[in-house]
Amino acid sequence: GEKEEPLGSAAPRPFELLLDYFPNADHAGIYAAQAKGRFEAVGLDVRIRQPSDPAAPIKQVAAGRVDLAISYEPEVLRARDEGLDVVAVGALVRVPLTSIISLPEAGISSPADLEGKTVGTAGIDYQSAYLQTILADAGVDPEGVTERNVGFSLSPALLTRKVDAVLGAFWNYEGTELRLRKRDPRIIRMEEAGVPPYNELVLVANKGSLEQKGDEIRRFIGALAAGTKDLERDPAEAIRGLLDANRDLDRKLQRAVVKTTLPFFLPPKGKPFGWQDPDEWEEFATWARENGIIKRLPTPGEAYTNELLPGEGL
Amino acid sequence: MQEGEIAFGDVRCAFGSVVALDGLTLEVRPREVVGVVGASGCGKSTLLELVAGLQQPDSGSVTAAGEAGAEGRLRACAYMPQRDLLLPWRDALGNAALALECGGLSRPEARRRAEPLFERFGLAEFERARPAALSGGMRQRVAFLRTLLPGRPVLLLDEPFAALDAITRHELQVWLRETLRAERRTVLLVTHDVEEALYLADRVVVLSPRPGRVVAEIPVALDRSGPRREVVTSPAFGALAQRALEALEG
Amino acid sequence: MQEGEIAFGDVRCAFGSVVALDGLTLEVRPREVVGVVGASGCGKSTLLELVAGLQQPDSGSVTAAGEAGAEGRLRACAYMPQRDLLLPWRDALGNAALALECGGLSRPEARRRAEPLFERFGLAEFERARPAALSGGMRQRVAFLRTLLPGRPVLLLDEPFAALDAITRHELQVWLRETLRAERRTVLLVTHDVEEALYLADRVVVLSPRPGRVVAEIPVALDRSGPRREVVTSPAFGALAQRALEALEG
Amino acid sequence: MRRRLMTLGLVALAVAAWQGAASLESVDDLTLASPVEVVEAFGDDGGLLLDNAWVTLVEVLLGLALSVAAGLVAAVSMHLMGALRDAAYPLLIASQAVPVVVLAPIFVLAFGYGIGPKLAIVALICFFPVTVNLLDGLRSVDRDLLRLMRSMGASRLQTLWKVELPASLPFLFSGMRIAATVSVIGAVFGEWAGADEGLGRLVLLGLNQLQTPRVYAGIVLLAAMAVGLFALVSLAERLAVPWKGEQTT
Amino acid sequence: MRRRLMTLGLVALAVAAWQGAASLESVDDLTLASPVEVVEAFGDDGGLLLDNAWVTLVEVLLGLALSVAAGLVAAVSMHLMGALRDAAYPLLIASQAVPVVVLAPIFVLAFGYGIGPKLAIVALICFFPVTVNLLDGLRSVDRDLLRLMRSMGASRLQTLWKVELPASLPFLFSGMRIAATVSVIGAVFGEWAGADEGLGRLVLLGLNQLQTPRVYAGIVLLAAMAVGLFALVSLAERLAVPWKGEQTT
Ligand SMILES: Nc1ncnc2c1ncn2[C@@H]1O[C@H](COP(=O)(O)OP(=O)(O)OP(=O)(O)O)[C@@H](O)[C@H]1O
Ligand SMILES: Nc1ncnc2c1ncn2[C@@H]1O[C@H](COP(=O)(O)OP(=O)(O)OP(=O)(O)O)[C@@H](O)[C@H]1O
Ligand SMILES: [Mg+2]
Ligand SMILES: [Mg+2]
Repeated sequence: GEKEEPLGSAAPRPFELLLDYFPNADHAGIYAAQAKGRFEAVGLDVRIRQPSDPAAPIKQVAAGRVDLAISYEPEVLRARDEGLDVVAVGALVRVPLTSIISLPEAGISSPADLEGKTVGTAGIDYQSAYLQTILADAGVDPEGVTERNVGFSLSPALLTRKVDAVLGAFWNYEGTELRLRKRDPRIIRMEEAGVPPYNELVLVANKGSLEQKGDEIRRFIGALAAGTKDLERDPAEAIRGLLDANRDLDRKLQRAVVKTTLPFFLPPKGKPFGWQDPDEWEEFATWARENGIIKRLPTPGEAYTNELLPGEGL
Repeated sequence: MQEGEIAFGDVRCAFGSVVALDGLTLEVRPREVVGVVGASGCGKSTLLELVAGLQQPDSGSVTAAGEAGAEGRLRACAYMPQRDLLLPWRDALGNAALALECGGLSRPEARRRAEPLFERFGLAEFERARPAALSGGMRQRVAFLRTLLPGRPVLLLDEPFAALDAITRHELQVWLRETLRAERRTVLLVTHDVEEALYLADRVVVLSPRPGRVVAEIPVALDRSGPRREVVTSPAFGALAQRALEALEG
Repeated sequence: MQEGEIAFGDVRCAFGSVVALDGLTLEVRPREVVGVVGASGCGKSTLLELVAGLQQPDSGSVTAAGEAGAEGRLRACAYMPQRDLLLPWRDALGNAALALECGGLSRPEARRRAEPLFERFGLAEFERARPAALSGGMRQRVAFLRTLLPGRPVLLLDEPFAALDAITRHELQVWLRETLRAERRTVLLVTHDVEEALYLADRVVVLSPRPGRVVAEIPVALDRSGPRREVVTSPAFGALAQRALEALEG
Repeated sequence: MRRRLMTLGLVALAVAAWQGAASLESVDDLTLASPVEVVEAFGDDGGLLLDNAWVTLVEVLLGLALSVAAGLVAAVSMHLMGALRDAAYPLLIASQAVPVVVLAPIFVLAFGYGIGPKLAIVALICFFPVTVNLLDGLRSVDRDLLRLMRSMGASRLQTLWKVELPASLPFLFSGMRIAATVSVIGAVFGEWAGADEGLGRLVLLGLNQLQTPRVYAGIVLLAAMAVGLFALVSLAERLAVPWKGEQTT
Repeated sequence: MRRRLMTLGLVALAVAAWQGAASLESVDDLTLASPVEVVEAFGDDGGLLLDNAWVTLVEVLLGLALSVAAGLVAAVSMHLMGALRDAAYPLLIASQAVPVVVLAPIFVLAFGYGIGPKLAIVALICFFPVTVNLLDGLRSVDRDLLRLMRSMGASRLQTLWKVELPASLPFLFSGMRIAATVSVIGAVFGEWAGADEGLGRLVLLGLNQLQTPRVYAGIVLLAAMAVGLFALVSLAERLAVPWKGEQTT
């Protein structure tokens, strides 16, 4: 139950949260909870930090320098594979957001249309693997498709028409963005194209420190669940938490993103907030193993746990 | 004909509060050699820079070779400044050839023309030496060569032999005398050596202490055809020197 | 006592293939004023730099104030180089005070000590002028002041008055004579002006053309107490000048 | 006067070229904003831009001060100690080859969050031109001046203070001009390594939100800052080196 | 000799300090790799590192050549045309305030993928120090020398060629030293804007794939490149400016 258990008058404990990226709609629930004082209510003084680069969060949490970090399921698997003792303690967004985005003139409505096209990627190995899986699934000859590393600038690469499609942009973010800009983007989502489903954004903790930090994390997730509930109940109001804390965000855009992403913040029917589907984890890990992203298949439940979710593992 | 003529018309030239020249009036006839002597700081170098077109008078007029504009004066005059101003990255020969190059000659051609005079000026073997490797007097001789070579109609020499020992200086004085007799040019020779002025000039102009004005003009009507030693020791020469020094002491 | 003594023992000093001095032997007694004359490029400046400790001989020995090491010579001598080498960012007074500051005086104190002499050297009103605003002769006088002020036992002067007009030069010669008579110092005076050497020095050393060696030593045993004009026009003086010039012409 | 006019003409030309490029068919206006759009962006969120500009300006000024101080110390001490120069110079050069993203975590580790890491990054990028130029200046002093100082019995420090430093001021100011210019981009990097405000972050967010006009508006402000700092250094030089342009010894 | 020893000692000290910092409790080995780990990394994938280093070296050398040329042209033409300087200088300064990520797409648009954009980025970062230093050098020539040239009837170009350029070589080389040093990081940025090989890419990959030792190995190579280029420029200067250190006019 996300019913806040009052903690008496004890001063809130400092709690460092390292985001996966600069603040955006994906973090609306966190900021909603923060704005409503839900973290204080459970005795946490949450400090929201931004990473110097997308790879930083998992390192920082592994180094025990932050209490909780937001990262990506593939990164968690890699980290464990590299021997970092980290664990995913909950899903922030429980489906893949990574997608293939193209503009109409490229005429790409299904993976099959990628034949003979140029696809821009950020040069991240597992995303290249996604592409290969998708091509294989659609029976497209990989030789016929050119993958081009366009670094960080996925949307620009698309807009300069230097590539026909990009893989790595989020359908909920860049997708919405391009839609609002009247670029009528065509979107192919990973799980629809043969990539095993996974949780795009997960809350990552240092496994070794779960002993003493477990309770705080549990309380954090509880408060976050409540914040996400607020978001569901009254998005327009709850999203202010994010927008007021970050004046430089594009309000229209962020609202639209929250709207499209909300269902995936929330757990599946009957599951607690932050639920991670064990089967999906195993399946994805297997896929990662087969595609050489990781060298060793983690034992079931090694890389993730639902134990700290509201009402779980008590 | 006007070529080579220099004229100052009631010239005043000041630097801020410092008045270098004031009420200076002076005529130099074509092909005349005029020596200028005066106390240190009285405006001799300034006077040359005015003729050379490197300074503009605050009032009054300056003309050289009939040109009143700075640009025209620049074209007419060859100016040897008091500082040798050699280029540290060029060897002696290259420095001597500089003015010729500016006149349009190719570098090798200019060097070829400059070379013969090095022997004559006691600079043999130092053609390839950079200024840093030259003695003070050597540098001055290179600067002197640089000024003479282009053969401009008007020569402005600012203490050309100041850094030379007596012997070398006398040799160069004789050489300059001969050269000027062969191909006459209009010369303004600033010097602090009265003997030098009297030996080389047709007329010696004495300037007052700053602000500089002409306080005496001493025509040198002497027979200077003989050997230098005799000329400068002749009583007539001594008398003129006497006059000049008195004018200087004012 | 040894203080202020200078001694060259069969000194050779070469720059690459150029031999500036060779087989130079010279003794300067304490408090003696020695004039050095010689052809341009014969090694006079090099000679002074050797004494000053700024050059090392390739062979032979150089001592100053009994010091044979370069550092010791550096401490003993005050050296006035041929180029004035004034600091463009300091005004005239600041440049004159530089050596005093290096000697340990505070900047204001050093300036205070330098100031009185500016009047005497005809530099009044130019205390605050930067070198760029000074005439050639003015710059040389500032450099001369800079050298004198610290009162080192040995003075090395490289053509100190070369850029000065006759009158100013004569005044400074007289001034220097008086000063040296009042407080004797050991002086090596390089000059290209034989008259200057004979008027100021107790002994005039004539160097041969490069490589420089001593070819003549002319003791100046004259009564020079009278006014300069009379001294230099006296027959005895003329005779000595004659000897010097002949030695120079070799 | 004529020159002023020409200047204005050329500037107008440049802006026109920009506008032209932006309006090209082949150039998506999300890739390159036109001057007009930028002006509009200033109208729309000028307040936001200025608030963030202020934050960045503070980082730049402090970082620059830090870097000039560091550059002076580095150059002078390397000049005085040959062995130190041989050993430290390669390290200083190497420091310029380390990408900020690699250093950022270390700086955060050392200085925590807040302005500390940003200043460190600005300083790291800016001190180098100052050091190189000053060191080269110190080494290019007329050797005869140094010998004169020796003959006057000047101590090493006296020579440094009275001759070498004044003589190398023109070099120093060239280095400071470069430092002032790159300090701005330094602050941007600093903010990308994690910041809650500042023009750098605004630009980055703008990029990610396809707010191209706002991005270019931010860049215009950054550029203005760079130009202003550059002008400031030039002014400082005119005051500190009045003898420049006069004849030299 | 003694100096050599001191130098070695100081370098050893630096490496030891690095090792020490890396072994600190508070510093995890994902944030900072130790020299030992770096050496191991070289052992493990030296081949990979060198192949990528070669790619980057080519980008650096070409970009540097480009930037020096550009810097020369910019400085000389601004020196010759006052109006151009007034108008163009602010733009050049502004160009240094534009983050690479903003320019990258435009460069890609202009030069497509491949080495083009990378060279452009290196050149953009490197030309500025060259321009500033050379321009300052050209402006700091002894005024009396210029007046002498005028009196000898030298044309503007003759003065430039015979006096101003030779006299400002020391400034130019200071600028080139800085350019050579930052060119390396320029290439890294260039590769981050999209590349399939090169040390920059390798470092970035290493960061993402938590291969910290490889990251630092790559940086060591980048640093070595910077030091090498710097030394090369200094050598070039000794050859081009033999009169430096001699007394000046
Ligand atoms: N550029 C300048 N700026 C300011 N004052 C100057 C400048 N040039 C010369 N002066 C001043 O003008 C006066 C005359 O200088 P000038 O060099 O003409 O004297 P001079 O007769 O050549 O002296 P000298 O015989 O010592 O060379 C001096 O008082 C000097 O201070
Ligand atoms: N630094 C140097 N490098 C190379 N050669 C030098 C150097 N200094 C002097 N020389 C050479 O040594 C010789 C003597 O030079 P020095 O300056 O002592 O002559 P000097 O007697 O002072 O001549 P001047 O009367 O013209 O000043 C000259 O031939 C000169 O070329
Ligand atoms: Mg003069
Ligand atoms: Mg000499």
